Amino acid sequence: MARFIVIRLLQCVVAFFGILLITFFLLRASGDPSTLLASPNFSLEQVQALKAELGLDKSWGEQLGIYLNSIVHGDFGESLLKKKAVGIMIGDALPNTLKLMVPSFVLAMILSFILGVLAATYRDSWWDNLVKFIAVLGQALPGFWVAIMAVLIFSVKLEWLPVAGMDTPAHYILPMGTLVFFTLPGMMRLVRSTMLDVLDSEYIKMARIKGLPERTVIWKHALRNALISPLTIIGMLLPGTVLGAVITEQIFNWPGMGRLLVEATFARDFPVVQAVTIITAILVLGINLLVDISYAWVDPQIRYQRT
Amino acid sequence: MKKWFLVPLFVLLATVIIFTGCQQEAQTVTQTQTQTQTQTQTETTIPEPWGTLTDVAATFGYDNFDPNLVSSWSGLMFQNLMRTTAAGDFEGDVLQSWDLSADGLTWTFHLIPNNFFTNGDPVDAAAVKYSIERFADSARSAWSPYLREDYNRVAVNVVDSLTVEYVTAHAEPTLVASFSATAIVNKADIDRVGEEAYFANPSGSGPWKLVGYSTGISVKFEANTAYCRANEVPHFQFYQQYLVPELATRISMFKTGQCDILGLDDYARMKALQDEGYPVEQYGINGTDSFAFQKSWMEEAGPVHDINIRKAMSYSLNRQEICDTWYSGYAIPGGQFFFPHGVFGWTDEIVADAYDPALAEQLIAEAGYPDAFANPIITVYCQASDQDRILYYMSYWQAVGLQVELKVMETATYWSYLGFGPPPEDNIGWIWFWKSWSYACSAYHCANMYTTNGVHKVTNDETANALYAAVTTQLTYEAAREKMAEFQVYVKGLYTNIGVVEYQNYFLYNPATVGGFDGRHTGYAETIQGATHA
Amino acid sequence: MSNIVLQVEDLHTSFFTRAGEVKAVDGVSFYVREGETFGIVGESGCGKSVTGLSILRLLPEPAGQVVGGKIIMEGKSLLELNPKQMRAYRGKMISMILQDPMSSLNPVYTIGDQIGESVRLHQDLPENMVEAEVIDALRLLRIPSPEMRAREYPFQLSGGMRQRAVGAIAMSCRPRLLIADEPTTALDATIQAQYIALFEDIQEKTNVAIIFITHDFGVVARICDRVGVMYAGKIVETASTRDIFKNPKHPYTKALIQSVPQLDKKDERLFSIEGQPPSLLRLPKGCRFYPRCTVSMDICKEQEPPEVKIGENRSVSCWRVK
Amino acid sequence: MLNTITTTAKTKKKKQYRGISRATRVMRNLALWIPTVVMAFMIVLAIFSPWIAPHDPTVGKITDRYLPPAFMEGGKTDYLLGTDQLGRDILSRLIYGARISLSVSLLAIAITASIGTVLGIIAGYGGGRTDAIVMRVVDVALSFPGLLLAMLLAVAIGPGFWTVVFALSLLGWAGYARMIRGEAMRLSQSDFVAQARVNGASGWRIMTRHIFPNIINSLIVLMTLQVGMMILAEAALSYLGIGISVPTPSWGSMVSDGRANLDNAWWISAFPGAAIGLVVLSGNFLGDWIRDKLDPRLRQL
Amino acid sequence: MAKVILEARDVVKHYPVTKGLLQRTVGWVRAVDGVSFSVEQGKTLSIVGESGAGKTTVARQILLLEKLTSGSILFEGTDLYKMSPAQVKDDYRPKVHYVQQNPWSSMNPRMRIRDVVGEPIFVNTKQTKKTVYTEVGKLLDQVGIDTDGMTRYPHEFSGGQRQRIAVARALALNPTLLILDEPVSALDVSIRAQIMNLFKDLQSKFDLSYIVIAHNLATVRYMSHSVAIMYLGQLVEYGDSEALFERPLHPYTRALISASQLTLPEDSEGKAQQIILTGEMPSPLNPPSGCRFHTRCTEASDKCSKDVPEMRKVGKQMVKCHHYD
Repeated sequence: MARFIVIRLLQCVVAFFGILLITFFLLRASGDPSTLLASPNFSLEQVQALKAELGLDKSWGEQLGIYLNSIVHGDFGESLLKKKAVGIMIGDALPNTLKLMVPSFVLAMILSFILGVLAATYRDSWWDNLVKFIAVLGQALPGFWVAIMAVLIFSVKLEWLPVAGMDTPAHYILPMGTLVFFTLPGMMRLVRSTMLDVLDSEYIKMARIKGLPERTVIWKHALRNALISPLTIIGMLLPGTVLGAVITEQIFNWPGMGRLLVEATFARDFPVVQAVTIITAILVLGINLLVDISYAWVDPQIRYQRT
Repeated sequence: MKKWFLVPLFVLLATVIIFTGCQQEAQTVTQTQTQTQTQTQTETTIPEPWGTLTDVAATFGYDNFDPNLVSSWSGLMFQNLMRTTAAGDFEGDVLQSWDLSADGLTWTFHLIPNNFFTNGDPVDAAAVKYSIERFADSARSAWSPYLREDYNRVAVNVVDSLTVEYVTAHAEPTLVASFSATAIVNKADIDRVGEEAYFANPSGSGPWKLVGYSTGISVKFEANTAYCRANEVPHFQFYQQYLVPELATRISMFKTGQCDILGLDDYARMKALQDEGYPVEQYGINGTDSFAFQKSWMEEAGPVHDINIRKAMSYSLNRQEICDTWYSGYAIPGGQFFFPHGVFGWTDEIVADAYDPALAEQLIAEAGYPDAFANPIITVYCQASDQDRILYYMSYWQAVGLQVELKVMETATYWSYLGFGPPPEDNIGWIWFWKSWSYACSAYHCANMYTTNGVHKVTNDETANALYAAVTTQLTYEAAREKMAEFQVYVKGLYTNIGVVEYQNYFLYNPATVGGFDGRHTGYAETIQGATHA
Repeated sequence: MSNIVLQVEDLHTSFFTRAGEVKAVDGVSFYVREGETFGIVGESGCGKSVTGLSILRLLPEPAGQVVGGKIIMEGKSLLELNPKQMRAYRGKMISMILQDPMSSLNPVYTIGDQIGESVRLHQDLPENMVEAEVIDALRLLRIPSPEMRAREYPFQLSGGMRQRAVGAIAMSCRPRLLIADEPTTALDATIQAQYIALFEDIQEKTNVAIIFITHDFGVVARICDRVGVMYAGKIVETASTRDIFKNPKHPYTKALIQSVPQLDKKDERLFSIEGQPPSLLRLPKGCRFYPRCTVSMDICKEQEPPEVKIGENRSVSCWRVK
Repeated sequence: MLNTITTTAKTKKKKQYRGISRATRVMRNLALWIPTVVMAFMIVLAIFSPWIAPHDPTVGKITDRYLPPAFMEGGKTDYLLGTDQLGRDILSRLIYGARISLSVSLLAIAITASIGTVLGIIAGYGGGRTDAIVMRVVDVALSFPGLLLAMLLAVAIGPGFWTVVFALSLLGWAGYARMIRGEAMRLSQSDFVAQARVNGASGWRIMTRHIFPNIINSLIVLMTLQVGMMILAEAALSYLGIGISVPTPSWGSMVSDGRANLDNAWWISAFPGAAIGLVVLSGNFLGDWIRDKLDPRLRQL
Repeated sequence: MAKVILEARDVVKHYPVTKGLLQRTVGWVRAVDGVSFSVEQGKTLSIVGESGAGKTTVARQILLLEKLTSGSILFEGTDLYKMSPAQVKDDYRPKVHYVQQNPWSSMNPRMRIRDVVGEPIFVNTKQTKKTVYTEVGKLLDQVGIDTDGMTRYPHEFSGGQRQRIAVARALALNPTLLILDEPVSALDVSIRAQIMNLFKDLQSKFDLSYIVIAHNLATVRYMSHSVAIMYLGQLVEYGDSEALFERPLHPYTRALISASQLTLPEDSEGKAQQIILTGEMPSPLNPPSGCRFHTRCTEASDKCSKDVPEMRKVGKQMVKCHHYD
């Protein structure tokens, strides 16, 4: 187990630096932020001065060195655009994103497991068809469109929920619903099909032979085994959820990392984009690691073999 | 290892996160201001401000509270040296009056007495001198070229606590425009806490003071009841603006009453909402919608090197139809760049070109288009947000036989191509659209546009240079204004910059909370300032 | 003669597939007594496993359905029980061992968990007693160091031990009837021998009735008291094991026994049955074995042979047997 | 007595079951034919759009802007599905949009699938170090927030058709590689590959003749299911302003364009939205059907 | 004496067992541990053992699908593992073929039968498709498959037919040696006899040599000329088939034979009681000291647990047991 975790950690570190480098160079290839910051009336000299001030006149290699050095010291630099410490900006935005994403993700997982399992259990029933329909619908509609429709229906038309903001629990309903809508269908489908495979297995037959009630067969014997392959997918879903978060934050005016990222990318606010990427990468990699470790919890074979 | 307890634990965790999140205040700036500004307000008859006016914005001007860096909102918190009037003239803001010496070299500013910053410091000559010099510092100001020492300034002198003298090397009456952009910051406070702390929590002398700000989320101002113009103290106690990037969300917020003010770029939507019963309020001076030709004087520019083609592009536009359709009637045909009605140097001689497709076709034929050109395709560049409008304009050009193609650029690239810095590619002959909410004084923008030294590289014309030099060397403001008009008429004739329309600026407001706007309408901030209760 | 534990009469089980109705079990009758082992022998796809699942009513619904016949266990008709009553029978009264020991154990629970679950379900016992019962079940199957094994996961056991663990689950509530579906097929020869000896021992101790489903005549010879030979959904011959081996009546039984290579006989050529078993979707009109039969007559082609009883314990379905 | 009971049970059950089965059969047939027809229809639209579309999709008549569909009050028969903010015909844009949206998604799928398949087979068959290296790269790609990459790309090389295709490809290849590698690994340990090696077949022959043909099923299923995903991803990119740029209409950008007008001119985004939905649904159903037909083991894709 | 086709000398296969972060090798799985045997032209050698005994590893080593840890395998006198790749391709591959246990997995489901059977010809020779297909037709004819089936896919055939096709493929290049890995154990009882007869017929027709890997002694007796019994990576008994079955020497062989006998319990009264071994085969990671079988042997003495027995010739057999010292 320790070996496994160490190897995964090493892989994460490699992946992390890969991501860091790709971002660093792509960003610099994407253009020069000094042109954005400069007023249209600046002279060429002024622009050069600004560049020098921002450290953008150095070669990419030098810039990378400086950057890596400051990262090691925990310093994400200062936003070019907002003249504010990136650490503080991330500190403001990250909790907001987590507040939205964590419960949505957990909710989506729980719902997808419950719905997926029920659909598999009552295969071909109206319930199964309903679940399949929701899954297919969820995969067929553009997410932002659904979000805006939700606003128009629940906020504008019915006036049940606030449109945007994050002040009260009611503000969480629509964005969370949207995020759940992003993740739920795919997950639900997967749980359903894994569950179907598991239900076909011999040990489920054996559990029934024991005379166990269906409830126990499903929720004790089948589900635990059906958890394994959706767990792998959770890791793969995460980067996709980032997209969901960006769109959700944009529409529901949620001041999180997604919005920060979009704004900063278009403004070529290098330090901010890099910091957001780093944080996202750490989150994604970290959660992937957790997922890997949680296999061990679900599947004793892995737990024991890797000891 | 007991396992199932993890699931409820997870749920619990999620719930805790949600609720702690909800309880946390969205504000990050906590204002602990000393309330010392009561002495001037003894004889006031104005009712205490109350209530909150909520506004939404697509982009924020509040990333930084240094008025020299971000000028669009500075009128909320800071007074300027001078300010514009609705007619396009200038009056004092922190000034009671000013004099210009007969030789046109010395400006004497007389400050309003008993004017205080919101922290109680007086608005005195030292603060004004510091603010002017700070504004002139190129490192600190976006607009500093106008006041920079090497341009024209000789000295800024403090005469007494309420008088400041500004001396120039040669006469430049158009400096009033710069003065009107010079925000007065609190030098004493900066000396006390340092620039960084000051601009995180600034004290100005404007009608509002900052009470809360969270980066990229919202900003909140409270009415400054000690504002030096008692009759201009806001009726609302708070003015809060949220950053909402998504238009659909902004409209929804407005319709559900989550915000009281809604500004829109989309005039059709505005018209529709107006028809639904939401009133609109016009503010400020008209904006201009125009397009420019980069380096059109160069041979390689292709078709647009030929003035006939450029003229044809103007004559083929049906400006009235554009006003009626795209702008839903909230615009009038316009003829010049940065020259809407009422600005410095406006003259009635500048008339928008009439819609004359026959003339356009004739001009095109005269230019020998398309056969005379190796590459007859005219390329138009724009940002994604403008693409629909440009596409529409292009349809007029296509209708008279011009071959046009559109290239959409991401905003950052667009600006970087547009004049400063070494462009990634040589942008000769390309067409750029400018949609600008214009400044009260267009002189400097014109200089940048039309003179050889200008950064935008549209015109390279000696006569234009000479005419502009004549403007800046007049002794009086009135004379300069006349020269400016002359210059403008001339540069319009160059067709290197073609105006399409002058659009009017409006916002919608919620009649349930806002009764109207009784203040000055010279700009967005000034209009909002006068919002009355319903 | 001891009591009949289970009687199956004219059982018909079909699978309704897109291609049509597959008559997997087409009129099977047999019985099994207390302490007796009844073997069902046949080649793959002849319906022997389906027979076992039909008794437990665990066919893969909705495709597989018992469409006719009676299954009577000690006077109760199992087909008439409601699902809850049926569940009470499963594990407690009737149990089953499946072929593949690896896949019939749930990989994520320990052996002890899986046995204990059955014990808890059917016997109202305090928790410490449950543990004792679990150990007891493991001992019954002669699993060495049962206390330790109970805490292990299936993948930590060898194939033979796994199959014993499955046996322990099946026997944990001391059922009256055990259906063993090819329990030795996946095991090695010497382990197989161990397992069969173990079964005989268990049967002696618990007097359980066993239905032993297999395709292996060697296993049949060792453990079964009586045998039913199944071919294409039907039992073509039922007899005591001795009679089946020494005096097979049905041509299929004869051919099968002849074609099994035996250690003590070394012929130059093995006897072989030509052709393939028929598809259950398209059964021949007459005798199912007719197309492969070397002694067929005209009537075999036209009419299905009736089941003819010869003596008390023996029946054959063949026109040649009168 | 027992007999009568069982026989009634028998007939009842049979009838019931057959009823379900017929209904299911009809459903299954529909589940094949409707998506096939939809897909075929869309492809025809895409190929023949210049001949089918009644109007120029890029040029509108500004005086006819925001017209509702013909069947609504105020609609003109000239514009069956109404017009957008520039007075362009929604129907024509929809027809041309099929061209862009389908070609973007098909191209992206072709690219992702080829890269993923080649790498997957090499890693899965090669094993050892090759496998380790390829899979580490895949891990990095999978944990990279793809959206960020797409945004950076759009910023770096400017938005446009190829940017979108490229960005979508970058988002997708790793998933393919991972899946194909698993399949290839399973296959390279299969008996018939061992047999081929005994026969003296070269690595190239084994990969192309033995492994690849056995992967095609999974590949086709995955590719079919991805048609929809890609179109949706393109829509998401359009929403963020990094999609296909106008005037070329893509369904995604059309939905995105009309989003602010959902409450007063719903038709601008609703029709392209419906088209996306239809194609995604068809892709899914078709993928499901092909999978059931070819290889039910792939249920988890 | 007939010509020796293949000879294995002291063949060993050890797999490393690694542990820890640095993949330290902490032990070796002794899958095959010093196995020697030879196969003569036109004869059958059967290697019998239970799962884990290492018999399949030996087969895979002969087929070059697995590397040798030590020892050598000589094919017609040449050391296989010293052949150049070109030699292997030209001189070895065409002569040795493989029939696997499971006819469902041993054929590429995406290939037509004619390509399945023709693959060895396509790979190893440069003939036109047409001639290859004619050849395939002849081959199918030999194994009793209708040549109409040539264009069909493997899944359209039953298990027995597929095994026949597999045999046809193995015969494609006129090999001298076939490795049959449990060739009938996946088939139904009534089909097994057909296939076993086929093997016998082909052997006499083409003078083929077989190495049969099996766990079922009954099958082996019918087919083989000599038998090698494997236990835990080693040969415990090896020799002439007749002699071995008549007079099994090693206790393990006796147990195996006993377990495979088709006898009714009541008939066995007169003969020796059935031998039922206790325990299971130990892990090849830590094989027992001394005689590897001593943990399960009913006749084991102290010596068996201490000293490793030597292979000894007893009559026509070789046996590795202290009882014959």
